[in-house]
Amino acid sequence: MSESFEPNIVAFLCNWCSYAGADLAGTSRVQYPANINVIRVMCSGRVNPLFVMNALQQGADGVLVSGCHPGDCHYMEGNFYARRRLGMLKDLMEFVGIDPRRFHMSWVSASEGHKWKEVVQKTVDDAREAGPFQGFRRRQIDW
Amino acid sequence: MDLEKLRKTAAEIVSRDDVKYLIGWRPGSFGYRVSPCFVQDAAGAEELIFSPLCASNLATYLTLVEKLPVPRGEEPDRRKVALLVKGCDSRAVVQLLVEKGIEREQVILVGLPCRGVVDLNLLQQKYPEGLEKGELSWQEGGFQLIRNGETATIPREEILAEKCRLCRYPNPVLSDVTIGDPVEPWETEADRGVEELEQKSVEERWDYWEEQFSKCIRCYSCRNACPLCYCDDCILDRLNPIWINRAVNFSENTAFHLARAFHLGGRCAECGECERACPMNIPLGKLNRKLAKEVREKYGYEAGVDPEAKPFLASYNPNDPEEFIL
Amino acid sequence: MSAMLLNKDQWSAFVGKLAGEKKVWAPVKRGDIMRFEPLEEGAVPSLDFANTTVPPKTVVFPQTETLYRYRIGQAELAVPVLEGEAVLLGVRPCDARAMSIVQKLFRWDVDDPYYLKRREAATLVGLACSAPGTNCFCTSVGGGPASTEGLDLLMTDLGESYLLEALTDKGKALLEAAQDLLQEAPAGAVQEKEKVVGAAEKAIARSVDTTGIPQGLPGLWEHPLWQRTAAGCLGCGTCTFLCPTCHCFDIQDEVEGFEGRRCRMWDSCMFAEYTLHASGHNPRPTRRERTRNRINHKYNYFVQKFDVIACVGCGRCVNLCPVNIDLVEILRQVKEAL
Amino acid sequence: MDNANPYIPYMATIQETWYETSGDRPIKTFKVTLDDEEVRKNWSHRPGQCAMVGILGVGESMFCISCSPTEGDFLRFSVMRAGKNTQALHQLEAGDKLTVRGPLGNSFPLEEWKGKKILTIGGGIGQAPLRPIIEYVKAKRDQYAGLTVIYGARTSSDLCFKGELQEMMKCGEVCCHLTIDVEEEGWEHNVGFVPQALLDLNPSPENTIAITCGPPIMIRFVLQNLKKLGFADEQIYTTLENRMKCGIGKCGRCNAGPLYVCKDGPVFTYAQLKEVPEAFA
Repeated sequence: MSESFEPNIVAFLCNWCSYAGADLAGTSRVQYPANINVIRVMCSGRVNPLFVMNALQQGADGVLVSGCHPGDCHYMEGNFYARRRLGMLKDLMEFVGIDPRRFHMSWVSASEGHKWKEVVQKTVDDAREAGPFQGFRRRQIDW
Repeated sequence: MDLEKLRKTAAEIVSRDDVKYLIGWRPGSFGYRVSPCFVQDAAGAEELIFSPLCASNLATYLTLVEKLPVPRGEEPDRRKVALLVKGCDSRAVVQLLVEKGIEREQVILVGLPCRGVVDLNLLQQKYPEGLEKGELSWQEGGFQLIRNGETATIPREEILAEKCRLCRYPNPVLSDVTIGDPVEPWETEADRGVEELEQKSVEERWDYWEEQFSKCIRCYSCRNACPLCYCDDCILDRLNPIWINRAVNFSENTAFHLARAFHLGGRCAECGECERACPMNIPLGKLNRKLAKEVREKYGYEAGVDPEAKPFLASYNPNDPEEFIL
Repeated sequence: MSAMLLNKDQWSAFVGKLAGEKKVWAPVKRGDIMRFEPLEEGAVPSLDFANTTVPPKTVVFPQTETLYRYRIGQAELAVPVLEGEAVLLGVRPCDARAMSIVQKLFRWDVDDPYYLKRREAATLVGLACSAPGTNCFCTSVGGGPASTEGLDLLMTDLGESYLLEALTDKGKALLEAAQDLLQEAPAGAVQEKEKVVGAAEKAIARSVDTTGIPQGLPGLWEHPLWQRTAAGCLGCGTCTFLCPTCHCFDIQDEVEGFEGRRCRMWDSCMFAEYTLHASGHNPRPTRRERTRNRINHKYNYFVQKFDVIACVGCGRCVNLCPVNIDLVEILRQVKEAL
Repeated sequence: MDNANPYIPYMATIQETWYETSGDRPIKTFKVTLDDEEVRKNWSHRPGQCAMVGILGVGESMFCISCSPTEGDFLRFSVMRAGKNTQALHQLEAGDKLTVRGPLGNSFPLEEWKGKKILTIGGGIGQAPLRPIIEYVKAKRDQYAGLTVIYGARTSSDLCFKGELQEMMKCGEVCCHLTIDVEEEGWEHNVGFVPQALLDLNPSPENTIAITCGPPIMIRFVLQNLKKLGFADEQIYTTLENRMKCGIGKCGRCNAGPLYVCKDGPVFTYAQLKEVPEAFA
């Protein structure tokens, strides 16, 4: 992969923790890569696996889902469901040959601006290593 | 297999006033084919068979029936449906009960301990299918084929369906009546299909599935044949929003197959109907079995075994594994 | 120049010659299934098959076809340029006949430019059947193992060589282009072909007497046979998607960012969504109505409109139905009920 | 319609929109002109014909053209919000672009009907295809022996073209009977179902053509009552709608028995339909 490749990352952040954490990172002037396109959802449990697949189909090179730490969910248990669901999606995607570096999940609380930076850095680095994800793009194929 | 007893039991069941019909198998129109049959009366029960050719899972028909609005002034038909079930079929029924897709009082299950059904493709390769009907039965160590008055013995491992090699529940896990003696579960082999793929690199796996998914014509027979694909409002039929475009190309096909497999994650009864129904011979079972395996190994959950269980994705354990989380 | 012999060791040279001039589509095996694909360079197709799993209709009526592209917010529509001429190698006579049947509909009143352009650009090289499949019943619906309808050139396997008979100008042009590989067919060759075809015709085991079915079907509208047949039906689209004469399609808009296209893709009358009104009303609410419509469309409606049964007896729907819904058996029951 | 490629639509601009009815399934009317001057000049449609109206990026649906060519060189469509396309259509306002493909299908044989009395019987959104007849006959009043309109809906707020119809009643040029299903405060016209209103009116079948359109159940009873009144099969016309995609008889889905609604119809006589069991399904 050429050095200049900048991956396109779609991040689904829960409203109560991770979005606030990313916000904190911003207000504390923590520098993190600008490859992230944030979509705010009310809870990580809201993330339908189809969201992830659609992001990849429409041109994302990597997807990140981030929510509250287990036990801290604003809705008590949403992230527990998300953990099962997306863990399974990760297994499935890996099995059909989608690079596991393209999909990450993290717990970032509202106070973890610095953790947010690390998570983003890792997601972007991984996606950069994995390279542009051409195979699955809608428009690349028979459009 | 005691066909006499099966037919007699079936005749008794359908004669009851509170039973609508019994769903079973009867010989098909040619070759090795077997048709589903809807027995309405005692006489119809004479057609029923149970043989290694009865691969189809009849639990599909429990949820396939269209629910039309009941005309004003009429009572909905609340009569029971009776069903012949093998081990894997009964798991599908249990999973339907877990999800409250059907009610226990709605169904009568006639359990049939099963020694494994055959893969039609393998059988056809060995003994090409003609118009004349072939009868297959279990015998010690394999199957016996009777066709045109000739008898042939086929070793079990040559034509046994893949799902049956891996079967851990040859006896129905739930039934009201059981016909025949329970079968001794056999030593299951390792799931070579899944393991071989797991050992490959990510790129190799992608290439493999690219070839498979490119074949797909999106006839949705895998969805329709699946006893657990019964959503009234399937994402594939929805026009707003369209999650997966109707266009048939590798991208949409992959999205479709991922969604299909995912929607069966933690639910699949491993009856192999998707794979059997696929006219393009896409190995869909591998996707389902991979997920079932992960769910079993990581979460200690197995679908369609315990009618009192909670659905896998609608429950959680605070200690679920989370190594993959950053 | 109408009947020529091609020795089998010249087969690869013959294919190479065709491929040099036009895009050649031929049956390709993918795992257990067979379908028509553009021939890769240097590849030599094998003609050893009963019939392809996917009919060659895919070449002239692709499963997904872009009607035009556009950009959201702009008024220009870009119509894709259709590919040039193509040769379809090894088309079975039933599939070729299906194309000429479907063409009647695509020509009806308003021409369908996409289908007709592709169809006109295609040269169909047929392959007469010498070993029909188990569920073939083409002779019952007006076809035969060497039916020439829709074909430009018919090949017959005579053991050592192929007999090539040009049927149209397009077929003649192909023969002329490959002239140096061919020899004039000796007088006995045609008789030999008749023998092969005659044997094939005898080998067709399934049959159905269609007389009276088109006229009789309306009278069986409420007959219990439809309920009986549909009870076991899964409602999947296998029978229709893989039918060489099924031609129904859906038109949908697909958008990516600001780029969009309106495209058409195969649809199946076996799907509930096919006739569903936006109001929620469905004129064909259950599989019973949908099964009845499938049979009626092929054996009654199409006959009323175009005077030909829209079924060529290829047997695909019978072979591939996962629950053994057997068209021949349905027709037998229809006949019985008349 | 573009003869070389019937799938290519014309671009059109919405001139004016207004709501006919409110409620959870409101009906909105669009007045549309075609963008290309050449096309606009050559466009000619007849009452009863349909057009595929679409939005690029959303999709196309079939609607009847609810204006008569005698009204001017614009098109009108009255659209009930029901599915994906109509939802998107309802969000459009004057100045927005549409695609229009048509005119499609056959039409009411208004030339043949000259000298006859015309009776239209409509229900709900079913009045939309009848409106062009009314307008056409109104414009050529001297060529027809009479015009009677029966129109009903569930409530008074579900009646389309109410203003126009009341106007017509007021000046007395058309014999117009409005009816709603249930009694309502301030409603001064009939109450009851359309088929009953037809019986009450008791029109003579002599030299009359009856045209009906509405929900399938209403059509079924109207047909019964028309027969009771002595109308012959050939005197009764109706216009059908089914899900459509191509509009030119190719895509296969709109068939009612052997008839393609888009190509053989949408206008049929009862004589044609009574042998088709699927027609009013």
